[in-house]
Amino acid sequence: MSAPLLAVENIGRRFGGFVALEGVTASFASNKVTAVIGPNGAGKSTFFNVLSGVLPPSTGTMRFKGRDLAGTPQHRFAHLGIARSYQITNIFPELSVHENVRVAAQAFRSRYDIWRDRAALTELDDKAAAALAAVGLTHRGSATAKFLAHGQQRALEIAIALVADPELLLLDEPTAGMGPEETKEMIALIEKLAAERTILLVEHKMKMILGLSDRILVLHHGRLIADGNPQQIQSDPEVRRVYLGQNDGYA
Amino acid sequence: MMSSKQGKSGASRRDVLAGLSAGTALLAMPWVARAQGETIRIGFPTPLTGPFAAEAKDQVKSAELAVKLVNDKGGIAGRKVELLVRDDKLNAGEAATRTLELIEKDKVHAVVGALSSAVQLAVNEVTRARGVIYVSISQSDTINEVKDFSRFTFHEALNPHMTTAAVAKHTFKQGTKVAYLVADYAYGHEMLRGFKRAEAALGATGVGEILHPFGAADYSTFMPRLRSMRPDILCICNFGRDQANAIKQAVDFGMKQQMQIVVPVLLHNQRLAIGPEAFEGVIGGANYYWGLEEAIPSAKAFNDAFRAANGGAVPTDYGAYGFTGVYSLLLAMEKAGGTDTDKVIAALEELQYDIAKGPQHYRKCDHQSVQSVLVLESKKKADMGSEADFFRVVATEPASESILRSCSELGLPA
Amino acid sequence: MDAELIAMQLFSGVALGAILIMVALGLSIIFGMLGVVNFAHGALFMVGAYAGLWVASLTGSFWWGLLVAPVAIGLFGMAIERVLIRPLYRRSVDDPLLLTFGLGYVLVEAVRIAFGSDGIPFPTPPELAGVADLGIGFFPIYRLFVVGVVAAVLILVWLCLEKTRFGLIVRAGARDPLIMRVLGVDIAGVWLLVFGLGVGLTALGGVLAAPMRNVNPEMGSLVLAEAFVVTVIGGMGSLVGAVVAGLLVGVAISMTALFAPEMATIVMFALMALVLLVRPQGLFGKPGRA
Amino acid sequence: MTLSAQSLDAGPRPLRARLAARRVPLSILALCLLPWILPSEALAVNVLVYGLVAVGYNLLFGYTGLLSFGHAAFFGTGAYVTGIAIGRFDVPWFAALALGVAAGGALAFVIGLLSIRTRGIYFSMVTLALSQLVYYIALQASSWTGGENGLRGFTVSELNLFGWTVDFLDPVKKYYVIMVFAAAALWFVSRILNSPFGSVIEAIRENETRARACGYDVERTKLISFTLSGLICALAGTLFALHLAIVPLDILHYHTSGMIVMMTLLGGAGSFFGPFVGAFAFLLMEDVVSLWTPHWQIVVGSVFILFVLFLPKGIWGTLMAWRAGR
Repeated sequence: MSAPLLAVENIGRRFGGFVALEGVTASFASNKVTAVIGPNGAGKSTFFNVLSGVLPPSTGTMRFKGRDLAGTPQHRFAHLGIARSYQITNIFPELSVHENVRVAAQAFRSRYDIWRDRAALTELDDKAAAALAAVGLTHRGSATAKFLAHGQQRALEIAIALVADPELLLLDEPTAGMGPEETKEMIALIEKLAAERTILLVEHKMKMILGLSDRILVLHHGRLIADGNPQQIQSDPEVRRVYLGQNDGYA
Repeated sequence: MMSSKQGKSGASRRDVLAGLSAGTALLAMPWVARAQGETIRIGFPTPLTGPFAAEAKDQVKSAELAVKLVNDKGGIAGRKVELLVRDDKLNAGEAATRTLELIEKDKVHAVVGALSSAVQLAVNEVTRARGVIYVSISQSDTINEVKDFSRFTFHEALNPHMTTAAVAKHTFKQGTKVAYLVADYAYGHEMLRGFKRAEAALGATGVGEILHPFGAADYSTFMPRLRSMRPDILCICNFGRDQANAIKQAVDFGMKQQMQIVVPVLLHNQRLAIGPEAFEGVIGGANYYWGLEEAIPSAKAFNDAFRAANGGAVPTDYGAYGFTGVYSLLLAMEKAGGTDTDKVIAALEELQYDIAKGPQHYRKCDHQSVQSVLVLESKKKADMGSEADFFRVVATEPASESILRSCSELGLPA
Repeated sequence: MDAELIAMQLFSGVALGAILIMVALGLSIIFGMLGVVNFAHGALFMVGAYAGLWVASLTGSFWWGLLVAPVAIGLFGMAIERVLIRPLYRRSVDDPLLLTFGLGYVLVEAVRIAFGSDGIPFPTPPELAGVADLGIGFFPIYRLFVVGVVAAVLILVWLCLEKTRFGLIVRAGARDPLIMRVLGVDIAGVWLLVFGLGVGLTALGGVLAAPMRNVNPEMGSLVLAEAFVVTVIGGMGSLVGAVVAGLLVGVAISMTALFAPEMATIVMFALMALVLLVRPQGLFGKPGRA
Repeated sequence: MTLSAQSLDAGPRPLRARLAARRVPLSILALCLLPWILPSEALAVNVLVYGLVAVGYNLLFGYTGLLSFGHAAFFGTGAYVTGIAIGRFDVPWFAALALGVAAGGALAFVIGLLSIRTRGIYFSMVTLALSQLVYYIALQASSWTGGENGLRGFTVSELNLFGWTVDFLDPVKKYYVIMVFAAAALWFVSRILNSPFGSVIEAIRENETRARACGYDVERTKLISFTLSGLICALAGTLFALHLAIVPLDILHYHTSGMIVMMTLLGGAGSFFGPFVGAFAFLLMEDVVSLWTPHWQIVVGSVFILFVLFLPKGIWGTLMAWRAGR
């Protein structure tokens, strides 16, 4: 096993008196797909928000490619090579699809330049086109983003994350609200992406997770209760207890 | 904006349309020289909107009366006089814009008006730069001073210095203890300065001054301290709404039982707005009160003309400025035989007039109108003879340069 | 400076704060629940004063004005919510703010048309005229009455929020608007009531202030600025914050009036700037709402 | 929130795209005609000045999505500093102008620094409070600002630059001189909107969370936008001071901020031409209505309410949407 891309040690997060995440230790190797599962309120979103810099952890350390992330503001994460998508579609609704991706690409090229003509940065158009092609949205480039179908918006969101060429891609329920057909396409897309980069995803669709993931983390009440490959997780008694006890049909 | 005339009821649609086309014509030919015999146009910026709208409307009525009287007599050298009323919204920037329009577009021959120190100074600045005659009709000491002096500007209104001098003369005595509640802005400071000077001259004793923020709504927090000063007289040096609220709250705190309340200026419309109870017994100065008609024939004539034109209503203090300001200017134009600026200025400097309140003239050095100052006391409700019978005339301080600051003190050559 | 004077000054600060609390509380309730910053709040304060005046002059009794006007203006507030503000809930949070800003203009001018641009006398009710000796100094009986009324209203509002189903919903909703949907509460109805309550409170403030300050169309303008300061210091949406900050601002003004009176207005804004620097969400505000 | 002209370049809306491409020359052409359309030059200069404030404000409100209620502070500071520089220190007019812009920009930077930490409604409140603080400071510092009386005594009757002399009391000449500065500012704003930075602020307006996740320092970008916006407003303030030769204290009051917001929204926030259209419509409406009735505020307020309710894109935005929809 190569040196981990991301290593978190004993991280926790509190909101006032409420402990959302506690003592999670894990490391993630390159080019693997890891799924994070757990019942509602297990701390999955908090975990993702900590990993993507939205929330600084209350305790613990995070290292990305050996670099300590303590005190790193959220916007630096994209520059380090960590990009994410959101559970609820999170795009630039009034911009065109192409612009959505282009402006994301621009973050690595020009952020405060007020003199140049933005159209002059033609390489951004190429990058945007490539990212759109990767998610199969080339034909919708000129459409206004808010008019896309739901599945296409999810794909656009991944394109926005992808154009950063991240080494670590965090996908928060990429298939949320999708029909079976769209889900299938999304799975294919994730498999394609997984060939080149490390992916961490939160999902509820168990069948999809089992088919897709190299490794599964299970969170419950903010704690990591299991960590292993799909077979191990499926047979883990603690996980079974949690899911059957919940009886919410996730398993 | 447009060159139509705005009357008290506002311009009709036709006026506006006529104004529009006139405006267009004007725009098309701005260079056309104006023939002799054209109408004499007097610009009149006044705050038709805002807290002094009532005073402004009175000013317009009085100014229109002055114009009417002159036109009825055949105008000036055969030329009709027209009053161009503009709403300055009690905002100096708005007033400056309206004045620019009046000068640049309507080509007025003179400007009269403004009802606040700030607005008046703004109009003064615009007219001074463009050599247009301006008769100011709002109280200010600043405008008399050399920094804002304009040889084109004449001050028909009283100024705080003379008002406070007159009021103090008839209220302060040797050994009187005086406390001051002062609005913290130029006008308030000017009034305080005037009272302090009179205080020293009359042998009274100042027991304390409290500055309050300009435009404050609540004065309760100043009352305990004012009371603890144990004055004989409480001088409330502010204006308009501030004055009304301060008096009302002083009364609520029972101050009136222990001290005499004195203000520099008693306003007819504020007394109306606050009611007789709060104002009862309050003493203050004024440029005009309709009750003057018993003693002064010109006041009687003015009142009668005003009543005839306005359904029996009597003119008010600030309203009267509209009349005296416009009328004195028109008298000077008559003497000058037209609107030639230098001739009108010379005529104004020489003018002796008695048109509403006894003899007046403009002092040569600062163009301040030397005039009488009334000292009034607000009547008890039971003593009011009629609806508008608000005040008793305590004294009339006759017109005299002795209650003005000297020319050299103002930084002006005598 | 003697202790009696300082005590007296403190007390006038509290009395001054009482009116601020009335206005700020309404502003804060509306914001906390609806997320609407009501820029017409000052104008509604003024409209409340005029309504009180009008009712009092019709009935010949201040008490009817005090009773009827806040209710009537509260109902008027509900009409405003229903007709003007409700269509904006799905839009940007800025839209209700902008709309109420325009509404303030309209209300002020409407009152000018109806009652004239001059002030109108509103004498202190004869039963409450005069001054009382508090031992530390004399204080107008009417102002003592105002403090009493505000205290009573605060207790009523508190009871209503703590002990009734309506209050439960409001408190839950202020914490998390989503909860209401989950609970299946008629949100529209609750919001309507909350807006009416907030407006009614400021109208009550207006009626109470009228005999102290007289009535004029511009009386709401300064009050609005003061109420903003109070709610921001207290934390927008926090009811306890509105009360504490109202008293704090009242006392700060009265103490400044003692030592540097001309700074009495500026101190309010300086206090606010200070609080915002140290604690942007206000003393009792929740950071998440900011 | 309306779309920017820029973001629709790719869309099938030729008129809009054509206008967008030539927006600076088109604006200048319209401005050249302004004094011949409006009833007076003084009003035309006011439209110019307020239009420019609205343009500056629009950069923040329309394009960055921040509702500031404190822009009167920058407008006023520009005016005051220019007036003080000329009246008290005899600074040449163009240097005074530069000082005014710099001072307004510096104040915007400071107020921005303090207010950008807050979000949403709080941002509006904080900017309002801080600008009121500036108002009260100007009221108190009357030896510098003239206090309530306003600042006076800096009338510029003629402009001298490189041997050229312009009679600044001539209303037409004054208009065109001021227009040159306004046009330069418009070009500058167009430049900003066309730049990569323009993309960033639009992205932040559209979705702040996403923009941050994309790697943009949202706070810093907002601060730059806030400062740029303040600079433009300060320039408008300096021109206001030169135009009227007085600075009224009211210029700093939050009512002025409110007026700027109303103009911007009326014309169309987030569109290049909108703010000028808004200033034009607002001032003309105020002017015409106040000739009919002293109760002009009820008309202006009602029109504003109707716009918020039914035409949130403003005059220009609605016009464009209507053209596009046909």
